[in-house]
Amino acid sequence: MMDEVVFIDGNEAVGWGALAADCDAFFGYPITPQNNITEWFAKEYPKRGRAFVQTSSETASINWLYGGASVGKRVITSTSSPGWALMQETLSHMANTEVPCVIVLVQRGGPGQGTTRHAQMDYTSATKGGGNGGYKNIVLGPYSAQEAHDLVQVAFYLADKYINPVIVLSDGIIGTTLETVTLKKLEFEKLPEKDWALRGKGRQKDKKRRVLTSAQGLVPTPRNPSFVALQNTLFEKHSTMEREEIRYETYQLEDADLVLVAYGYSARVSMEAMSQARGIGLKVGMIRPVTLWPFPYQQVKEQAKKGNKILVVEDSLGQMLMDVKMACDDGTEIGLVSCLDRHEVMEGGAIYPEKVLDKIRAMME
Amino acid sequence: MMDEVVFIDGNEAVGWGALAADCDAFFGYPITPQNNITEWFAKEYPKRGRAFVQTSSETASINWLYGGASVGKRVITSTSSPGWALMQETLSHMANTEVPCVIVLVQRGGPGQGTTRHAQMDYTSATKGGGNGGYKNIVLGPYSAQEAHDLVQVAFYLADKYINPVIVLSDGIIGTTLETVTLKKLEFEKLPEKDWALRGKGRQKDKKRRVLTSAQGLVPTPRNPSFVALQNTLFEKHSTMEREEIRYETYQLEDADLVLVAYGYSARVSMEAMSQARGIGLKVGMIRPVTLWPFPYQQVKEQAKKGNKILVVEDSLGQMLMDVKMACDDGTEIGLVSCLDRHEVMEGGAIYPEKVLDKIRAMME
Amino acid sequence: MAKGSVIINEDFCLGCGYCVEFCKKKSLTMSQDNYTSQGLLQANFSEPESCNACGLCVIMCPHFAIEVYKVI
Amino acid sequence: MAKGSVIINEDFCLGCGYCVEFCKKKSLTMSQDNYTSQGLLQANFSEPESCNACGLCVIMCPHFAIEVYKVI
Amino acid sequence: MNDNKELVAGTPKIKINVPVPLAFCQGCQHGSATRVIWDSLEDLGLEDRIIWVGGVTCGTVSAFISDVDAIGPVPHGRAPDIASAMRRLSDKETIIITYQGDGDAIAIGTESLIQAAARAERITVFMVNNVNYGTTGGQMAPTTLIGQKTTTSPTGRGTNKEGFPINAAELVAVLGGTAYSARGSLTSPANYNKTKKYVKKALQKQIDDIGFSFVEILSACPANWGMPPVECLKWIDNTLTKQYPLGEFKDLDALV
Amino acid sequence: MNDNKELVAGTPKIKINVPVPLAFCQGCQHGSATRVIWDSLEDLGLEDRIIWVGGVTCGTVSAFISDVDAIGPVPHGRAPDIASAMRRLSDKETIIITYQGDGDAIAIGTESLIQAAARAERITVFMVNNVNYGTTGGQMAPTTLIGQKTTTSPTGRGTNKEGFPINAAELVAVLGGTAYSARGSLTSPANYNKTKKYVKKALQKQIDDIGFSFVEILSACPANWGMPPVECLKWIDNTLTKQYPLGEFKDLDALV
Amino acid sequence: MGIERHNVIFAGVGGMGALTSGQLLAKAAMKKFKNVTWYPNITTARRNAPADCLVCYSDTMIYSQLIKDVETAVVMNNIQFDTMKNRVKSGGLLILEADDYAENIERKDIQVIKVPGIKISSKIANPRVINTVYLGVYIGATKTVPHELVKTELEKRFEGKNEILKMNLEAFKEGVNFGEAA
Amino acid sequence: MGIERHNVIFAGVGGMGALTSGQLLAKAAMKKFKNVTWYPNITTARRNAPADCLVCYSDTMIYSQLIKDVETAVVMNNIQFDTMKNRVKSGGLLILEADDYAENIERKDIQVIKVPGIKISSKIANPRVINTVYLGVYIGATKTVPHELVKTELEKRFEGKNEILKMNLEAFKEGVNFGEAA
Ligand SMILES: Cc1ncc(C[n+]2csc(CCOP(=O)(O)OP(=O)(O)O)c2C)c(N)n1
Ligand SMILES: Cc1ncc(C[n+]2csc(CCOP(=O)(O)OP(=O)(O)O)c2C)c(N)n1
Ligand code: SF4
Ligand code: SF4
Ligand code: SF4
Ligand code: SF4
Repeated sequence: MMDEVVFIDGNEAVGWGALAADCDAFFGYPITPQNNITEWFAKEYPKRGRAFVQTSSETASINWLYGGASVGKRVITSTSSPGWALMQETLSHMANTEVPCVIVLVQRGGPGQGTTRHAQMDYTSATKGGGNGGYKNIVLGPYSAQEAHDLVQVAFYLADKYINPVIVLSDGIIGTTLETVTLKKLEFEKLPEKDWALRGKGRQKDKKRRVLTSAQGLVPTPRNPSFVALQNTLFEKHSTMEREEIRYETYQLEDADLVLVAYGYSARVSMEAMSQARGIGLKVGMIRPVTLWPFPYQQVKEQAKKGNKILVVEDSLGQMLMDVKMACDDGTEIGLVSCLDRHEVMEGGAIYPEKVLDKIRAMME
Repeated sequence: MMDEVVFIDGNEAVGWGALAADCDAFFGYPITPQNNITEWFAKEYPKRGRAFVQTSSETASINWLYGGASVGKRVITSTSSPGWALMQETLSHMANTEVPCVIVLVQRGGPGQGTTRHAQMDYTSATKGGGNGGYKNIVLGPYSAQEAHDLVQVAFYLADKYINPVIVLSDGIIGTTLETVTLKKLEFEKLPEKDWALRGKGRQKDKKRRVLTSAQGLVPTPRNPSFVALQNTLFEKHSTMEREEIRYETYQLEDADLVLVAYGYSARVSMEAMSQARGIGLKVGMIRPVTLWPFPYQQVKEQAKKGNKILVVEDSLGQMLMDVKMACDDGTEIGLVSCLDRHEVMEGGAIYPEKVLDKIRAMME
Repeated sequence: MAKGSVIINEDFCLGCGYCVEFCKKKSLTMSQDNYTSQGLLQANFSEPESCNACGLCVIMCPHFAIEVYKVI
Repeated sequence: MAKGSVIINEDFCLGCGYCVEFCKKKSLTMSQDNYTSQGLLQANFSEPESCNACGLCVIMCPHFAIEVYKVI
Repeated sequence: MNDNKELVAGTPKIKINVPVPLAFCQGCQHGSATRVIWDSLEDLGLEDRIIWVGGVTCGTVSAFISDVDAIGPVPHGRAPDIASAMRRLSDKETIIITYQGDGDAIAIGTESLIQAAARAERITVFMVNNVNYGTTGGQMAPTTLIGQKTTTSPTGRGTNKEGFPINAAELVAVLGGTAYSARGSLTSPANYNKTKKYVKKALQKQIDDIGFSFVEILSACPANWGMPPVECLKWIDNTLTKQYPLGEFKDLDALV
Repeated sequence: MNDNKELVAGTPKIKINVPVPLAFCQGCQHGSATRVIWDSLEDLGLEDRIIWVGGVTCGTVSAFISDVDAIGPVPHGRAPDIASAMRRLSDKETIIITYQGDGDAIAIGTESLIQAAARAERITVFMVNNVNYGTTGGQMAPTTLIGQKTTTSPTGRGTNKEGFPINAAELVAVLGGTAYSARGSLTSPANYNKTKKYVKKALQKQIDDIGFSFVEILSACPANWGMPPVECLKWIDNTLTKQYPLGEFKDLDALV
Repeated sequence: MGIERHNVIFAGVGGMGALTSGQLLAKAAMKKFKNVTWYPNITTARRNAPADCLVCYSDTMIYSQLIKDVETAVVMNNIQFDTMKNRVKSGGLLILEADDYAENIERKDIQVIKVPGIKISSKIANPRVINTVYLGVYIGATKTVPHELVKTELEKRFEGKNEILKMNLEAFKEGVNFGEAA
Repeated sequence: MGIERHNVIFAGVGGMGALTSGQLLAKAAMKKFKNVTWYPNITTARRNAPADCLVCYSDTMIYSQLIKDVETAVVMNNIQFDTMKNRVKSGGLLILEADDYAENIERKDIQVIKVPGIKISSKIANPRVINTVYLGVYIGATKTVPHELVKTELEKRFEGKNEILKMNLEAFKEGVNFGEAA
């Protein structure tokens, strides 16, 4: 499959990415707009001797991930917003137990049952909230099918590196747009063996039992003999991620007076608007966070400090906006193009480049 | 029961508060450290002709709330952190449907199964994250059994006023401390009748059917004919809450050089430390947010603008800290006393006033 | 025996053929040129003479496209 | 018939009485003065003579407090 | 309409007039399942005091086109919980029903359904069984037949990996709080009428305050079965009812 | 110890040595339920290739004191999901068991348990049934007897509001993927040994790759039943087994 | 236009094949252009409801697969007409069903081609091939993609279904002819 | 001390009654003080594990129900000794079991009362009343709450259980006597 160019959507790209990452199993439950991820795995995995199981619910899915991760396998699920909400308890368990997994969240309109179409309304629950206990997880936001394919591989690497869940935050537009994608296996640093995984005591190298628990600190574990020790471990882990794993792309910042900040599908829309703005002589640049957590605060802050205006584009009521505000001081002029700026009021409506350009002009002229 | 003084804990205070608010039903599932809330309702509600049902899970509980709210009744549940995580999907549904309820969350150590003891580790998921779709809900943080009793009543009022879920964010220490409480029924402005509630078409005043949906905007509803209309409604609702419902208390701010910010049990601990600090001549004041969302940004910002130092005290890895940082500019000196500062490393450990005082001294001397 | 008259709502009929299948009197047939906007052939009340207003086509129609009248 | 010897671990015995109840040989009794730290009376191997090392007390003890030996 | 014409059969009054066809595929029997409930409600005169809880299924739309108080889509699988709460907080005259799909009711909704049955909750659950997940495009359901191909069992459901179909009506009958459980189909006027009898009986159990009641309705999903509609009905009769026999599985006048 | 003494019965080797008594109340039979599993594992020689999945129950601690690979507490009620994933991703030699309470398995865990049984998942579920929620202080469980008082049914469980007890072993037996289902007690050496036979048989079904296996174990919870321990055993024999008869409910050599 | 960059919307109702036409075009365009995107716009109710797709193809990077004002809109059904008529940018092309829109289109800044799609398709076979007719018209009128490339895609799609392929090839040809003539 | 304000920890293991003693004290204190708090510190495993409670009573507002350095600690069992011995503030009082701690306590800045609690309670009835003995000692030694108020609470608690009440009243009296004499 290597280096083959195919025409697939951002959902199928997840499947190929997982395969390239040597993911052992997919466990998932149908939900629009990501059904063809599940269907991809149903079709492609069993014939390759890998595991596909359709679970009985998303609560089940995430628990299957927990089980699969505990025996040391690479496991993935995908879902959309309502299913994501159902995964919060066990996600939190996995963070406490310190086991890795990858969850692909193809966002749809919300809250609640919402629509079955695209949106970007789970940014906050993916990056800040979610389950109980204040754990953190890296969140990667692909803006194309190609990047979905690539970031799924990055996600597996980071999950194993930090022994922690990683979220790939896609959306209904990235997920359903067919695009040209080059399938390729990315290379990463070698990771240590999963010596902590369960396999039956007699199969452990040292013939000693392994114990995993989602109550680390309550039940003393080798790694964390006490509750405060666990909190220290988590804090250290979060701090390391914040220090080392920030990923982002910048575009035409050199001479920019206004900087767009956007991820996922709205990054695409924003780039189009940026190009149009440049076409009419407006000096617009852009920062595209690739890790939504940890967020590139420093990069945004630098732009704000320069006196540049910031325009956040996101298909929600303003969630990433909070991060941008945190990066900036009081004086910075921050604009927002939100889901209220969709060109069309029904569920299929989206933010179009034209709307972003309007707002750029309003802020710059 | 009116104006009786009793010696009860912050959990039972929830029960008496709900009764004073004329709450019709409690639906809940056992979990430490709030089991005696469930048990209180089991004992007190049926004999008063009100409904108590022990559900089969927290996922069930929140759906029972959804059903009860939909027929226009005042309904409450209580839980602790893992159960809270399981409620996110339906909570989001209720926000979209626009129905009211009260959820009492007695926080315990996390993440995951965590401990069965106190903590303050669900601040973020209660105030920012949680379910899908970026809805918001008012979050009230009692710091005593008395306030738990009072705020439950406030919660019902606000839930009905905004037709939106309201969270009472307690913790294992507030929940289990016995204190003297004056039982009293609080008075509120009269609320309109619940004309939207389901009761059988023939019982509606106008004999016309009522339809409730968690897919407002997908399915056109009288209130929100389109998805963007729904988003506008939610945005307006959130904005109104942010404008009108911020509650907080301040202590000795007049001459303060350092301002403590804390809620719940750590507010108690902080007040003790403040009093000790004043005793040795340190000018310490305090802001205690009562609504954790909407957060009193303005009040904190004012203190920061004055050049005061800020010390956040919370039994987590720093969650409210994020709100405080958002309120302050880069220059403000912000300190944190966190769960890493617990005096004792096992699950029973807590932040003691002495630790807060140490940090105050370190920042001021 | 009662005589019946069937009205098929062209906006609703999706041409599943259930009515035709269960009409014992063969009063209904699938049209060969009456398409829905999706390109589906619709049902026709082609043999009014045989219809006895039994109404079975109505309960078989999943799309609420049929009304049956007794001609008095 | 074999002769048995029962050792009751005082740190583990919580005095539930199951062993006493199911000892057919009446070799075990509840002590009247041997308390656990919770103030619970513990079991006693009071009639060693009658014990036949059947081991039933062991499988009835939920607290893993008993070991039975055959005296050779 | 016409003076010398008398309407003998048409659309139940309870159906709200909409200018477009319902959002069902050609030959989808969600419309018929809805009709059989509508007919029963009209017969029993319950329109004014019923609350309709719509699960997450292609048939959710039935909640919106019924001229009764309604809610839906409620969280996937959780309609029995919601209906139960309504039951506890409404007067005895109020009738609470749920309309669910098979995936909704007996996959993600297993706990909600089984527990409501055990609790003898005085509600009526209608489960429309089309042996797959229609809404999301025809994935395997817990009800999918052994050997049946779906988008997530592309080579046919095997028992070794995908396990065995769940017979919901029989399973629900096992629970102590169930007063009534039956399974019907809509493949002919005769079956339609038999199913209607089940539906009315189930509602009557609730009216009479006896216990939990449940009716499973086999329903064609031509879009995902990949067969022309009329063939679907034959497949139900000849194949599906082998796994899912029609009939009543429990019918009590009082719980024991 | 002593040269002229030979150990005939003691603590299973699989138990990890800890200096303090296990965190069980006086007379709690979680210890005995754990022992009966340990004894069986030792008899079958499975210590080296078993993974123990501990649910959320007073008996979670058994996972930690067993000298085998283990995980727990897993999310409440979800042990069968977790075990299933392990099953799919481990070799056939690996044996996966769950140790759950009745509240864990058949309240919040209903979906997880029923679906694993339907899927014929090659795992073994042990459900220790003490007819209440022990860990949280003795609340009503789905298994609580009619009339039984608990902290959340203070006047006794009534069928009208609280519904009927769920007989898990019989219910699980209904599912197509279940190869084995039984219920035992530990109220006497004889019952202990019978239960041990059930436990071994259940494990054997997994070893032989036949299907899902389940053993329900009745267990005394003196702390919450408010009876002295020895009385608890009598109450199990005389009262509890009326609702929960002991025996085997399904025992297949191959699934049909 | 400088660098070559195209975008077109195919609009119809569910089942009409607008999405299929777009995909056929996209796949054909891949042979000639470096970047292609195909974005489907379908409502939740995938039945009897509007469905359209937006195809972009270009030699430079396609920033946004979404764009409000398109070069060309192919509107196969009147349900979509009101939404689509304003999405064609000035100087663009609007292709629509002649039977549905006998009256004049107000906009004078765009080119309009009215296609008797129902008639053409019914003549060949039945209305089910109408989408292929429209695809032909688009190709014939714009010539942005060589029609052989599209033919190849049709052949791939209906491989083994000779009857249907034949109908579609004919429909496509008729469409191309109509488009070239327009 | 100025305004009257007290705090005390009762520490034991689960089942010993340390929490009960604290509650009895708290309820009695309510009759005399405006504000009272009782905070239980119990681990997850409520069996065989340390359990203690912290009681504060005061005429002014009690800011924190948690405090590290307490006026008095009543340590009924050696499991808790190591944790508690450093929590008594300078000038405070430590009450502990004589049988457990024959040796000397290092701290010289606090008052220490060693109680032969097991002996006293076993003499009266059995070790189950040991907590009441300790409550008596605390009251006898500190006199912060009149012993009649505590007696009233004991009577309420064991209402209808005459045998048990009698044992506890005696244990309490013995404790008070011991405390007063210390
Ligand atoms: C939590 C959640 N997960 C998944 C979905 C997506 N979803 C919608 S309907 C459906 C299945 C419906 O199947 P069934 O109940 O059999 O009804 P049918 O559509 O076949 O009538 C699913 C999985 C959802 N809405 N919510
Ligand atoms: C999501 C969640 N809800 C609730 C709890 C609290 N909880 C812990 S154990 C338990 C019930 C245990 O009862 P059972 O399964 O019968 O086992 P037992 O303790 O009686 O052995 C509950 C409700 C939890 N840990 N997680
Ligand atoms: S049953 Fe109804 S939808 Fe089907 S062909 Fe007849 S009239 Fe048309
Ligand atoms: S059975 Fe065990 S714990 Fe119970 S009394 Fe006997 S030795 Fe002690
Ligand atoms: S997908 Fe199936 S169930 Fe859904 S509307 Fe179409 S035919 Fe009906
Ligand atoms: S509460 Fe019951 S189940 Fe739990 S340890 Fe105590 S006796 Fe055992």
